[in-house]
Amino acid sequence: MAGFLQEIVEGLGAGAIYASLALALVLIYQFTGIVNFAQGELAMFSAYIAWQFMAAGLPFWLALVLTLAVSFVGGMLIERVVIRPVEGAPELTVVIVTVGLFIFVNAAAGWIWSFLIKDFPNPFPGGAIEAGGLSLGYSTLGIMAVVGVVMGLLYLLFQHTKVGLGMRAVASNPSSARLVGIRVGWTLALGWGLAATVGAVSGILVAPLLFLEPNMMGGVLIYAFAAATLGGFDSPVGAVVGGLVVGVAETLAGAYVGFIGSDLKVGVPLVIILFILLLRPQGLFGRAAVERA
Amino acid sequence: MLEVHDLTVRFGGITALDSVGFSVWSGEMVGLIGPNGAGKTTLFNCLTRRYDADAGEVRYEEENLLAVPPHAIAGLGIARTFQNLGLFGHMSVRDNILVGAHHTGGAGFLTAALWLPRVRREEARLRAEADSLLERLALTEVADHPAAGLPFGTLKRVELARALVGRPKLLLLDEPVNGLNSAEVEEFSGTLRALREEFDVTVVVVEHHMGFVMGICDRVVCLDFGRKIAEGPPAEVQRDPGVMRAYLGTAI
Amino acid sequence: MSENAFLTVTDLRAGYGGARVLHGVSLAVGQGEICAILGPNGAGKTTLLRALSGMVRVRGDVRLDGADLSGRSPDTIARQGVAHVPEGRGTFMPLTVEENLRLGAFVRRDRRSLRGLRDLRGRRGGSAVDADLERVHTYFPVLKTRLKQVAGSLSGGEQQMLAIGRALMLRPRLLLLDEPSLGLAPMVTQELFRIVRAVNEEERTTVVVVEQNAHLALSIAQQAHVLESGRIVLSGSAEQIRADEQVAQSYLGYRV
Amino acid sequence: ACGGREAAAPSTAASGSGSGECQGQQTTGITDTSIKLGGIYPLSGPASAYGDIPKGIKAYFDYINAEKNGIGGRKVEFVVRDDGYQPPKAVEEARRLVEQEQVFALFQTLGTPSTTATWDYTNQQKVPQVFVATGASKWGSDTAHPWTIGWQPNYISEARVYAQYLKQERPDAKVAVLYQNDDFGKDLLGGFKKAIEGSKITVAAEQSYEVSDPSVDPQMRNLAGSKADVLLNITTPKFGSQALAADAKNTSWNPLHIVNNVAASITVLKPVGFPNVQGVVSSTYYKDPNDPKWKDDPEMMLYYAKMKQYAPDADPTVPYHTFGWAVASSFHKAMEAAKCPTREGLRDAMRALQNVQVDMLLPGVTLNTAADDGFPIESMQLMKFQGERWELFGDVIDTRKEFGPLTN
Amino acid sequence: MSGPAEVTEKAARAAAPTRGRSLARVATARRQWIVMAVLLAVACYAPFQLVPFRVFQLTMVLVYAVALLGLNLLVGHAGQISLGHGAFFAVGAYGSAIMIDRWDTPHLATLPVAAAVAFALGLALGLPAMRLRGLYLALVTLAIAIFLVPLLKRFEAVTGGSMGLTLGKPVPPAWTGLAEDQWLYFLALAVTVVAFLLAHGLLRSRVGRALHAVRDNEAAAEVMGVRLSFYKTLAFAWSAMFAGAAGCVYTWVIGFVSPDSFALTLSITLLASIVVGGLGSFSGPLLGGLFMMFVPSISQDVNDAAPGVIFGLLIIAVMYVAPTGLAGLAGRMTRSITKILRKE
Ligand SMILES: Nc1ncnc2c1ncn2[C@@H]1O[C@H](COP(=O)(O)OP(=O)(O)OP(=O)(O)O)[C@@H](O)[C@H]1O
Ligand SMILES: Nc1ncnc2c1ncn2[C@@H]1O[C@H](COP(=O)(O)OP(=O)(O)OP(=O)(O)O)[C@@H](O)[C@H]1O
Ligand SMILES: [Mg+2]
Ligand SMILES: [Mg+2]
Repeated sequence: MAGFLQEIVEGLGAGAIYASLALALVLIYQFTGIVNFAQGELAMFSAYIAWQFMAAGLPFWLALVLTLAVSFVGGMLIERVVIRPVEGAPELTVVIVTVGLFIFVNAAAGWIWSFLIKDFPNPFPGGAIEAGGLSLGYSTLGIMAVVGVVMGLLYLLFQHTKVGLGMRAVASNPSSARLVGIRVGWTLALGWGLAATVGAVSGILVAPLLFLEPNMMGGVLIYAFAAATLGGFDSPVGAVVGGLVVGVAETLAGAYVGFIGSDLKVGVPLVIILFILLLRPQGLFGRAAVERA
Repeated sequence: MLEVHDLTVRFGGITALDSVGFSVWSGEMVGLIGPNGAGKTTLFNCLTRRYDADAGEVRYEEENLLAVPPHAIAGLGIARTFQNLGLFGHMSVRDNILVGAHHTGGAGFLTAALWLPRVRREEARLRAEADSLLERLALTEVADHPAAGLPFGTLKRVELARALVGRPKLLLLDEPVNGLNSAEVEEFSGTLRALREEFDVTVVVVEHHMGFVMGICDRVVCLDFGRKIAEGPPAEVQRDPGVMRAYLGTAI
Repeated sequence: MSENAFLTVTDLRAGYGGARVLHGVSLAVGQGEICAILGPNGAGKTTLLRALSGMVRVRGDVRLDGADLSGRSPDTIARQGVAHVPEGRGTFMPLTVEENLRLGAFVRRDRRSLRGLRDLRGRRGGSAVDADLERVHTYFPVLKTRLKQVAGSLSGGEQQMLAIGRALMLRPRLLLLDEPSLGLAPMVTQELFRIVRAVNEEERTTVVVVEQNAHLALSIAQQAHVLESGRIVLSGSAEQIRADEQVAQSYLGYRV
Repeated sequence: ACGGREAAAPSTAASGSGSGECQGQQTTGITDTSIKLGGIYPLSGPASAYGDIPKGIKAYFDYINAEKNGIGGRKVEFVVRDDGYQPPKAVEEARRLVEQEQVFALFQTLGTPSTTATWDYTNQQKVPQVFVATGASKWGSDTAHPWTIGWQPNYISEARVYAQYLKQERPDAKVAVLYQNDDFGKDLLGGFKKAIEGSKITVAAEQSYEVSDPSVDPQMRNLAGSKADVLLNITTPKFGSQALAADAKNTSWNPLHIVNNVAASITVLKPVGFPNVQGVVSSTYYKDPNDPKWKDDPEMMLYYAKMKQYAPDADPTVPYHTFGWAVASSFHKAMEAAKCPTREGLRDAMRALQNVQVDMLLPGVTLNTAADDGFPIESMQLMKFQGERWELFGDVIDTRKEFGPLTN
Repeated sequence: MSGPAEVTEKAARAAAPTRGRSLARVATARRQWIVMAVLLAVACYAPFQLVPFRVFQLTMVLVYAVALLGLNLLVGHAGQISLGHGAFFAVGAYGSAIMIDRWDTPHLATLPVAAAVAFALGLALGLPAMRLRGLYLALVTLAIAIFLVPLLKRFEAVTGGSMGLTLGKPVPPAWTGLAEDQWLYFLALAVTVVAFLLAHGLLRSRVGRALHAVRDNEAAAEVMGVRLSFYKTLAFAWSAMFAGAAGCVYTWVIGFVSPDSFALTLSITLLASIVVGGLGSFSGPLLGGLFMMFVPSISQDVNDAAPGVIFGLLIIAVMYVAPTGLAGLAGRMTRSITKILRKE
């Protein structure tokens, strides 16, 4: 039993990682209505920036703050320079631009920092809380706390601020949003900036665990995508719950479903997601689109 | 031809239709009026199986309409237009209309891919029908134009053509003269009358344009808050105090 | 036409892509005036309003109270106090009715209008925006009962009311109405024009209204223009236009 | 550049430089003063880390071109193409190099899938495919592809080295295995299982991972559950680090950790933290540029000097560069040994290497091939991580001598 | 899927001349056929003029074009997103490879089977597609592409596991007098032409219109009698079938299949290529195939240190210049050229 609970704890830990990136995905979806394939790579790039700051001798927390700031500005710049020219083009065109961005950022990071892995300091202490045969690492706890805080902030942003209202308006109907006076361009840039910042948090959380290298976020992105889909692409709470469900399902499958084997375990969360989606096509926390002819 | 009994539809706390019942005889033209949000469009949506009824019954030519899957409605001879347009924006006007004849065609994936003579013949037939309707509704000029970007009034005609090309028996029109000026409304009434004769179609029309409704309908049903509050010949309904209070207001 | 017009449009040309729709439209509307635009289907009425609110690229000159609006983006123009009820309503489908209405006041300076801050502090009412929300509720009582409903599920007419309510939330200096009565029940249509009249009188809001119900439009307008194929073919005071033979035939035919 | 069809026809020694017994052999891509080689590596995509190898090779060739007048008077031109680790791309690039660039030989294709996808073609075209950068055993054991040959010790041999070591040190070890679910992981795991047959050593648990997995932590947890006393870590660099870190983090499970050569590079261990990887065992066959033992080794000094000179952007301490240097100098030796400066000559020289010394390889490790032996390097030496570097221990193990030739 | 810009542009284009439109239409149709015939003639002549390496490259372009044709059917015409089309491609490739490997099936005979297997898989996976939309559907297709790789590795006895299968190539019949590369090229060309003809027939008929209707407005389409589930599922299946056929030809050309050849990158590249080529357009798949084949090598010619940097930038650049794809750009260019020519 303790073993089982321990697996769940571990699964939650992994899930929190996926959730951290899923939050960034959900954020940008809320702002712009597109899925950003480059989100993971931007997070990785932010982690490199943090690494570079630390390599230059800055202490971790200062490097963190600077990285978040740089990521925010960088995200806005990307929107202005890369996304703006295709604004108003068909949705898939924008999505493919983010695919191009993915390839570009990945290669650029390899070019600048090489593909060799780098270690990244863990902001959380190494130990673990032991209780009732369960062990809960401080690192896991720390990640969960950060993810929880980010989720809460995003929830407040979406639901309880004017900016949040404006950005949901932009995502749902850009031309009407303009008519009521929303600066759509700035709102989108802001969205990219914020998403890049949340992504940077994710990258900095992930890097100490998976080691920093240009392909670090590739696998995470897929699980984050799964998490966001499961939770519903329009809900930060959903992203987190989705991430945790995916993490736990994956871990339990790997641990207990022996006949499947570790090679096919990836199928288990996918099947679960498919099943849930068939019951709730808009995801667990998503709002069903109301369509009236 | 169409019998609606005790039809009820609820959305959460809102009762959009509340035990509505009425009948439509073959060949008739029935006007459906009522304040905004009375449930007129919802009724249409029920008839075309876009919404599920919570209670009640709908019989269409002795068939239980509520048991028919949505895509089979067209095959039964029921066609409709949409209140705020339901066109296929990227498709040309002609193709939009051809989709209206979808249920009369028989080409499947394989036969179409092989472009069999059968398919070719069918295609030619459909195109001829569509072209004659385009002509009738003065749409030939814009036949190859994508639907998106055309003026609202034109699009309303495209919708009408699309509904008619499948040679329906029952035509449901949701605010067809919306956005037309009075001359255009008059012209539209004339066209509709003629088409009705020619296609031998029964019509139920939702419209807030009283001049149009009173001028063209044989009978009028008035809904309010999902309930039927009046039914009868246009002139009678127009004088009905309930209808006046809920819908028409004082001076018209 | 007033000498010191509030809104002046000179030789306005506009279109979509390569297709020109407006071929040099000029008009002037005085402050606090109501101006009706009539015209057949496809004449370019909608395009004219879109040009005024910056939704389509224009050539020519548009001035609002002296300020040049031509070539400005819609949000800049909205900030100048121009509210537009667009053709097709422009509802924010996934948002609630209340959110839709509050978005109308997005550019107003009452920072209290931040829906969130108010909710966070547990305060209700009090701000000017809240007062305006109340006002819209009295205009369109249906909306009040639907505040938390997703706007996309409203009936056609209800969405139309919502679009008008949203525009009023701005307390605009210039109100552009594109077929506001579209899909509204007769009673509401009459009420609507009473409201427009009232807003116009109380706040000296200038109004440009495109409307097929020419009777009603002309009954509240001071001046009117008839647009055909992208050109103004007839202008005058509301009475003059009403008296015109041609207009009577095309636009006033149905006297119900 | 679309020349006529005849441009693709191989030139032969009749019109080229060869004579005598070399008459009639292929001389495409080689003249008296030049030799053109082509290599295919993943410069983009998930395996891009290996893209460092050609930098070492290029540095070597630049050096001998500039200072040693090339290989036997022939300046080497080395064309590198990217296949993104995708087999169809590798086929395309191989054909580009052979048909359009008209290279003399393919010098290295990286990865088993890419090499497998191309070797039918190269053998059909009779183009040498030399020293491919993969340790699959088929390059040496397959008789239908005489034009292709490997270089590094094959994975099965490496597995034998570990099995041998365990038989001595932990004769009744229970082994947990983490392996990459591809040819590399399976070859090594299979070889290991075969090598421990008949001994008391057992495989207590095995877990695989896909290269697309974000992390091997779950696998490591499952392995920890087996309480095995040896962990065989068959991974590529990133996952190697993750596994080492996971092992270090788990204080209640302390198996003997054997990490395979692919992931034994110092660049893998360093991020994990040297205190965390003390006592880890691996094996190698070429000199580690980080090992102070070689500080005064002439070859290593030359390497550092020439890397600085000819590849100033590349970090010489990265073992991939050293690998590239070693394989390039191996090619140098093989080419010099060729009787004919022709493709056939190279092919034959490849399978007649006898005790060829390559200075970047460990002392005692030599290149040895024969008509029935297609494995140039079959010797490895065990090493243990101590302090900040690998310490070699024991003798060089010649797996061919110890275990006999590989049979498929 | 629709952007306002696109609509406006199309509208503007079509709005200009109205009179004599049907005449113009006939003329355009005839011109299209002439263009096609010329293209085909060039395509038949090319392999005798090019070095085998180029012929091989063109063969791969055709292979990709067939796969993209399928994807275009699904994404461009039916409006459903697939992030996992590489899986269908892989199924066709493996289907063919296994038949050749195990039963020595003649190469050509594997084509219908491979296509049928992919069709069946598409049909099975099209079922959830009935209920899911947009992103949610995209995830499911993505999952398929991810899951396929370990699955192929698992059934080693049949698939050859991670080592894959190596196969012989089809031998050109003696009477043709063709070299192997040329023969392969003509096989691919034949498959491409047939695939394009099939797709063309499909799209100009009632079926194509139904797909477009589903893409533009599901609710209205259903009222017109279009059975959404049927059309979505079959669009999936047909799209998979084309991808499967392409995969089969791929096996003939490359002679080697392995799980790594069909990783997720393939699926993403396919999607990117069809968007770059031009969604919903006739020439989009071909242009996409050219892009997929040639742009990565161009990228490394420009910067061999980090080809990905250039490749990523090129994708972005193409989308700037041609937001509706290369096909749209090509169309715009021909139109402006004819306009200029007419003026003179
Ligand atoms: N999907 C839905 N979810 C929630 N409420 C709905 C939904 N569809 C309709 N309603 C509500 O049901 C009521 C009836 O709507 P309906 O569209 O039938 O009105 P209507 O009579 O057509 O009005 P109008 O004349 O304005 O078009 C409205 O109040 C609307 O808000
Ligand atoms: N988005 C668009 N893209 C391209 N052309 C358009 C677009 N919108 C309108 N048009 C064209 O502009 C012309 C004028 O249209 P507009 O909508 O301004 O007319 P209108 O007078 O408002 O007509 P209605 O009474 O039908 O609303 C029409 O010919 C139409 O085809
Ligand atoms: Mg309605
Ligand atoms: Mg209009």
